[in-house]
Amino acid sequence: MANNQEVLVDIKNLKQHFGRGDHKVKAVDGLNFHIYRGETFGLVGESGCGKSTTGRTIIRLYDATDGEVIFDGENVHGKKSKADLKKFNRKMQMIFQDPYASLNPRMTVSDIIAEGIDIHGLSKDKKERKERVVELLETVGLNREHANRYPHEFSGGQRQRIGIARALAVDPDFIIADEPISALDVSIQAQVVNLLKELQEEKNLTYLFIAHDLSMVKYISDRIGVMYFGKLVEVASSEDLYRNAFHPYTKSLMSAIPHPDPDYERNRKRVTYDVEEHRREMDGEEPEWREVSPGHWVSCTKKEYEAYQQQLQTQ
Amino acid sequence: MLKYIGKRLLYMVLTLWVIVTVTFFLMRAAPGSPFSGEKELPPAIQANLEAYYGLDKSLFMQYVDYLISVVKWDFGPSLKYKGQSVNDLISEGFPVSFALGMEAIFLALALGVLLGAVAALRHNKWQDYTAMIIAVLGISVPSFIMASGLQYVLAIKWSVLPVARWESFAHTILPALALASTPMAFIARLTRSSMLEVIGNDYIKTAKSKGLNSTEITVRHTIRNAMMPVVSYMGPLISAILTGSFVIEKIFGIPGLGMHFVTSITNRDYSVIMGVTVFFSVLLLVSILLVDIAYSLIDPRIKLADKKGE
Amino acid sequence: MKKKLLLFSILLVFSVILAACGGDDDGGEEGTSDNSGDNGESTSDNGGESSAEQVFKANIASEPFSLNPSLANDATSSAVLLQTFEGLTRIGPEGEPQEAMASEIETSDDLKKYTFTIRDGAKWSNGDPVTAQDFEYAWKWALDPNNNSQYAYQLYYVKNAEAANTGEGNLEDVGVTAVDEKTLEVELENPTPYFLELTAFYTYFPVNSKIAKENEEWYADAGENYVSNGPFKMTEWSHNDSITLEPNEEYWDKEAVKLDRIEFAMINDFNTELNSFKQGEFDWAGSPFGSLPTEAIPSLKEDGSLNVEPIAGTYWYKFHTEKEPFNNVNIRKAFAYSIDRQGIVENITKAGQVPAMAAVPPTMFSDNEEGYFDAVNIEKAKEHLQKGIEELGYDSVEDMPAVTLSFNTSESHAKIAQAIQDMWKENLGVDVELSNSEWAVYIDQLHQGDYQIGRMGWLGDFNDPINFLELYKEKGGNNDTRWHSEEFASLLEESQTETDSEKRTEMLKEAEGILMDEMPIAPIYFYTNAWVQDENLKDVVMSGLGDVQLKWAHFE
Amino acid sequence: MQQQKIPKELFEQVGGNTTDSEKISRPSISFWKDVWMRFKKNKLAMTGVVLLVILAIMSLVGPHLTPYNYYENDLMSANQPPSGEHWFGTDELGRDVFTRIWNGAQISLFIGIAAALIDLAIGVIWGGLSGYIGGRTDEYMMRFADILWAIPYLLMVILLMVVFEPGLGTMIAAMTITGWINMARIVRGQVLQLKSQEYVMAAQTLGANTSRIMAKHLIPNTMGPILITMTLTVPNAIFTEAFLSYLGLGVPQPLASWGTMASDGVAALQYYPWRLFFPALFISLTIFAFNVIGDGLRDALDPRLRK
Amino acid sequence: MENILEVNDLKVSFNTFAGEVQAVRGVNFHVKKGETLAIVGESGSGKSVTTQSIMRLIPMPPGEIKGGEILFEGTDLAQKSDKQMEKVRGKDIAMIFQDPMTSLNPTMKIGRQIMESMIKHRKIAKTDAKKRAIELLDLVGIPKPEQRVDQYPHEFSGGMRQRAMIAVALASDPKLLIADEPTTALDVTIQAQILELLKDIQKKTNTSIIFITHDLGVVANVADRVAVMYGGKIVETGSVDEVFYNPQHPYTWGLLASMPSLDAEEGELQAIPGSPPDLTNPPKGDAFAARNSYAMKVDFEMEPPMFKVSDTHYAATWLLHEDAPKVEPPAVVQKRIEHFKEKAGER
Repeated sequence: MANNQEVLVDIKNLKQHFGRGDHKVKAVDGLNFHIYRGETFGLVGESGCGKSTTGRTIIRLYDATDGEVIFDGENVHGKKSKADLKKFNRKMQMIFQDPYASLNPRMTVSDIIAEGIDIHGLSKDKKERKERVVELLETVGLNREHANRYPHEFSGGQRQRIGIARALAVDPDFIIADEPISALDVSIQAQVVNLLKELQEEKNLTYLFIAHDLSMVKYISDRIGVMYFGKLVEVASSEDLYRNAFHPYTKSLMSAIPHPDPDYERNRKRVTYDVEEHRREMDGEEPEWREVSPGHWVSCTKKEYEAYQQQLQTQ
Repeated sequence: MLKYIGKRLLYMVLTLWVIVTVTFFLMRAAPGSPFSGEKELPPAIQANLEAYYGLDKSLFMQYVDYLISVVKWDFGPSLKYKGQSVNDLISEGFPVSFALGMEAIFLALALGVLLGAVAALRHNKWQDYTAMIIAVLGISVPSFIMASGLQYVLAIKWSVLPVARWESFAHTILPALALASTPMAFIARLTRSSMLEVIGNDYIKTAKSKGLNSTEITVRHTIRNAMMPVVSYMGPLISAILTGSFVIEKIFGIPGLGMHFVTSITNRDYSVIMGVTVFFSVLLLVSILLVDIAYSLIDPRIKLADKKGE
Repeated sequence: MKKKLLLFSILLVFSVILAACGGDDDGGEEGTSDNSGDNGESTSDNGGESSAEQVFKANIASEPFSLNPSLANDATSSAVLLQTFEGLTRIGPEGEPQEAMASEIETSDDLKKYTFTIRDGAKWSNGDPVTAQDFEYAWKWALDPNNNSQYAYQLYYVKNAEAANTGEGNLEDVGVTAVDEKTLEVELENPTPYFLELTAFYTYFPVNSKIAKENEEWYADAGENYVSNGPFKMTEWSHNDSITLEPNEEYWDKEAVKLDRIEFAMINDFNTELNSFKQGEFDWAGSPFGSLPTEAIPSLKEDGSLNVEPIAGTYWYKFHTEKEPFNNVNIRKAFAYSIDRQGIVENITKAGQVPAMAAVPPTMFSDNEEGYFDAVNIEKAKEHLQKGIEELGYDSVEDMPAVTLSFNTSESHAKIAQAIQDMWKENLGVDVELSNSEWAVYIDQLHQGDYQIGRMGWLGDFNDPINFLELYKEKGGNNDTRWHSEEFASLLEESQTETDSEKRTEMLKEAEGILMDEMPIAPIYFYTNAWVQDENLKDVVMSGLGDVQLKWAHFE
Repeated sequence: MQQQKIPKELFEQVGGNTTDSEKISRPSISFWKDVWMRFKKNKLAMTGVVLLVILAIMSLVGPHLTPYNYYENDLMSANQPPSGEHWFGTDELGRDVFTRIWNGAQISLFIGIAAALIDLAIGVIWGGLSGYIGGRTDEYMMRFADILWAIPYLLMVILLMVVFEPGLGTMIAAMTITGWINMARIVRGQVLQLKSQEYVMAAQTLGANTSRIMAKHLIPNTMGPILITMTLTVPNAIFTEAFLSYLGLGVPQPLASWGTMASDGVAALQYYPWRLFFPALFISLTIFAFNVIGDGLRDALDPRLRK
Repeated sequence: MENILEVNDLKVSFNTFAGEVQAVRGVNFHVKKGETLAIVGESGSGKSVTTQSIMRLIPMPPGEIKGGEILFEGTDLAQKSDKQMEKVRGKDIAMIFQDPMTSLNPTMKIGRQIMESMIKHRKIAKTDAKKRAIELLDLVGIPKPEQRVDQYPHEFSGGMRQRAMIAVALASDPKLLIADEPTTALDVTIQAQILELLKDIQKKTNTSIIFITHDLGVVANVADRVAVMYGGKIVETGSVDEVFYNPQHPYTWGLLASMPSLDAEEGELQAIPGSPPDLTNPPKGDAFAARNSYAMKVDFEMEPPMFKVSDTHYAATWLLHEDAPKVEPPAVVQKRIEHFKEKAGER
């Protein structure tokens, strides 16, 4: 169903290794996935699995060790001129996790939001700049009175919205949202998620939504990739993933999510995932990236693949 | 660990080389010669003297000779003190400077930590203010004033301690105190701020929630963690105490190495300048290394090998 | 971790103990220092209590550069060597040279040849006899250019000495010969009327040739190898800290020696020195061993404890006579005459210094207390200034080139310089800049002529006016003023060969007159020794040069 | 439960008022205003500020309050104790200590501030670049500083003073030769910490270049530690100046600096104590003032104390 | 069952530059022996301040207990001196903090950190204490406890540290365990393990637990009873079923409606608009009023009292007033209420 959609971001064999020699950390180790224009791709996994590094590498905050990021037909990581890079900076933007660390405490909200405008020279004069800032503030549910205040005067949710306004200032096509809600209170999370959804519809944005909270990811994403230690283990549409998670790690992740439902919780059975055991079961065979059902990819051995197929048929 | 120390030693050698080079050329750039006096020497004698001490060679050759002597750890004869080798001067002066320095470091640490701890534990109370005013005073009074003042009050006015010389333990108290006053004040302030920081940490809350009283918390949890900045100050401290000892040695007539450090320069006693500099530098570098090792012992999180560039 | 905590608590405990110990010690010290404290106030206690305690303690400020008389070149070394060694002659209590190692001295008629007979019973501290060879060895050793003696020029009066020292002649030709063990013949370049003063100077001291030949560095430390022939021998030398002398049992005149021990400390801080003296740690504070802090002098004067003795030394300013405006004699005079010397010695130096209106100290020319001009004469100075300005073709004082007064970094020089700077401004209306540099740099600048007015002083090496005048004999060399006068030079030249001492004095006076008329230097004051000492210390002999001999010293 | 009578019309549904809840009632306080408010409450630090202001004013006004100047001698009235005529007494040349103290204040404060500013310039650039560029460059730059740090300071200063003409310029050069290292280290440490902050990343993703990131993001956020370091550099320089004066390497005569006055005065301690007392007092007061201001700033800037 | 802890009308304030922050504005709750009370609320709602006041861990100044009593086994902790509190802390009441990375002393071996309170309160010998520490590490599921006991915190992973922290808290068998967001900093899988561990331990030791969290999922998992806090007050309290299936306060509705559920059909999340109130100037009336789409005029005028819903269930909203109009809760909540009714029917 997704095949006829246009691929906006294509990630090919992306690798990001830090350090040298003995201290080498393979934060991201050979990722392959693509994001269609207009969709939300969720990336989940526990902390340290490399999901944030993935996001930062895609937007070139880090230079990739290996692999390609093809954005709108162009390789982001090829050598580029400053002008090209600037153009690219406008198309791809990022929303950060920590609403306290992501806003420069010494700048006013209007300067923060207008930073992109200033860098790219998007306004003719002060007046236009100001109008644009107010417009953006209103887009994210704040108002002009907030423009001259400093970040510390805002609550977490408000700050996160300011961060969104900053990203929107340059009219990007693609936004990487790096755990944008995990530092927020539950009541505020929904606000931000709703805002992101609204904006997506309004501006035809594409999202890479990185999170560890599977329930929210499932809610917002069209497709989800599950990461484990620098590698993707499963990619599927959210519905599919929820219904037919194949990889044992995905299963354990799903089973661990607590639900605001006491009856459910009383009966919840947690599945645990033991890498060692899983490896033993693989019998030395290296898992490969296989499409178990259309659009549903799992990193598995041949044996597992067959078992998954069987599982599908019995349903 | 061994590999790390090896690497550090390599850097030390490099550093030392830079120091030797800089000092050598700076020293030779300074006008004046070790043999100048009111009466100019006959040129023949001057030439002879220069030849004797190798000063007639090209500057570069002298530099090479010097590097060789550093490697051999033989700094040659003093140009001014006839018949004495630089190695002799160092081996005679250093034990005194070392004893004085150790006593001062000990005083600075003991009193500084005590003051700082009291100030932190009684934050914003009168004890805090008193301790900090003492500390700021320690920093505010230059050592030569402090030394003269202490000597005047304790030795001359009250006659409770000897005026000068390096003879008995009683003789060491005043100079050590004068030498320790500034570092003591630094340590007190360092301890205070680092204790305050540690006190704000969650694990202190944990300790409190265990029902430990404030003494137990301080002794078991706060001090050790608060000591890290103090430990890392030890490197500069040693340097401060070594270089600061000149004034103290002069005022109290102590036959230490600090005197040579300054007088050799005014004497243009090239071999002594170089020898003492190299010696002090090695001492300093080794103590910095030791401090780093001590640091890793106190803080189990720090593994020496992991420390890069910082 | 337990250990480290333990360590820390030990540290804390120690600090407490230390504090306690400190207290204890204070207590103990109080007891002892009570005694010595009293002694400091009224030293009679010390002497009275133990009249047998003949220990002299003083501060010599710094480590002597060398205690080998052939290598020594500084006052500190001299202060020690004068006690441990003895030359052919010694300056006696009356200030005249008297026989010492030599028991007989014969002089040739032309005053160019001396024959010394070494005293019977002259021995080294290790019992070896002192021989004529020891003198010959020592002098020739010092003159040997390979031995790098910086004071070898003191021996240049001996025939061929200069040639040998500068490598132009041969050591064998030097006019000093040990005829036999007891007889030393010395030939001189010129009749040198003050030669017997010189033989009391340390460069002329003998060295035990047996030991020196065997052990090159015999003089580096106290011990078996360090032998001397004077009233005292060195028993301990703790470098940079102290030197201990004890009576030399082998000394020929040991009966005259009363002190049981001399202890020299090396404290390079004169306030500390005086304070230690007040606490009874020293029996002497001030010149020539150490120095008195200027600030302390008025109070010492007041309580009557200050001793002042004029010595052979002059503090002067040199003019660079080839640099404008000091190439003009009137300008030089204007600057020299406008200095209020009385004001300086009374208010700044304070230690009884004598205003100097001449180059040679009154210890040598007694009428030099008056000098050649007034201590200050602003009228005359202004006249000369005006004249000088006209001669140089300036319109006014402002038109004169900028003048800088250089001096080597030292508190006392700085004070005098500032005072004189102010006087020149006040009296002449000339703005003078001050420039101080560290001694080694300063002396270099002076020698290279890189100055306009420079501070310098001269302390006589031996008791003869020539010592002060010959500094300006030749252009260049040691004469940084670049001033030259044929007349002056030839007068000095002639005086060298003049055997009649009165005539010679005339000549030298005449020469000094020329110097003061041309004024390449502006004398400021004559030095004095100022010191305080234990009241019971007697018979310390201070020569006109300011040297101190402790041979006869004792406590009553 | 006791229910009060409540008028029925109050139970009319009106819904929430979101704009109200977004309203920030507190007045907007910029960062520095906030710091200042906190700083103002610190009595000790404010004492320091007042002291400094008085010292600064007096350094300008003080010399004109007396009929004397700093260089003119009056040998007849040398070493006089404080009196109505000479408020702080006179020195060995009969110069008025009061006048010299305030002339000295100009010089000492100038040396201190100049040294601090030079340290600031070099330190911020060096440390900022080192931290921001990172990697090998960082390592080399810091290694250089380490080596400079390890050279015995006194030796370098003395040699410098000997090689170059003594004077204010040399003095300041001697202060800064290693003085900037501390600043560089602090700035570098801060920059290292800040450059991984998300707002810096945000600027990077927006395409900001290095200079913009340095100027807009890194340096402003390092201002706190920079200021604190500066308040400690000034007294350090004054202190060092005094020390160098003691070694005879102070400013040339007859200029007065507190350092030269104090080192002259040390010798007079037992006889004319005012000659040491006043310069020592003002050195100490100044260092004290800067230190308490530094401490106060540190507290005022402490993010943990702000909310 | 008897109440082990009773908090009555607790008021806590902080004095800041901007003025007095009334962090806790009259809170009432109790904890029974062996039960778990979950206090849920967003940051700034006063939940942490409340529990830290029980332990008297809030820094004073700037903190200040303005009023109320904290009755622990009948005695008022608010009146105790610091010395007396030391005997309560760790022994009777223990605490687990949110961030296991910072709440353990980095330079002290884990074993010693566990032993400390035992030695202090139980006065047992060191060797015994160490044995017990190993047992505790075993109990909280740390493998190879004999080795681990001599390691430093940095050698533990995040989850392991939180387990160690629990062992520290359990060391002297406290009667009440306060867990202040103990799983917030952890990954979901680890969170699940820790929650299981806590429940397990409670079963074994019959300890009472106050569990603070903002995650309703976690509450549903661990709590016997729930207290919902908003703006420094408890707005609804009841058994876990009552609060989750029969919520009365619009804030509770909002919380439940703003959470997506895995099985629910897609649809707009019902976000609570606006931002939490500024407690320097607490709004007049109901603090939630401004964000409450069901707000009535009275909400802006008067503070609602606690209305009783059942013996165990109370809520502070004017909607429960007899004069209030009947309103329709959000759809998600309606579904829950239906479920509640079914359950009641079954019973």
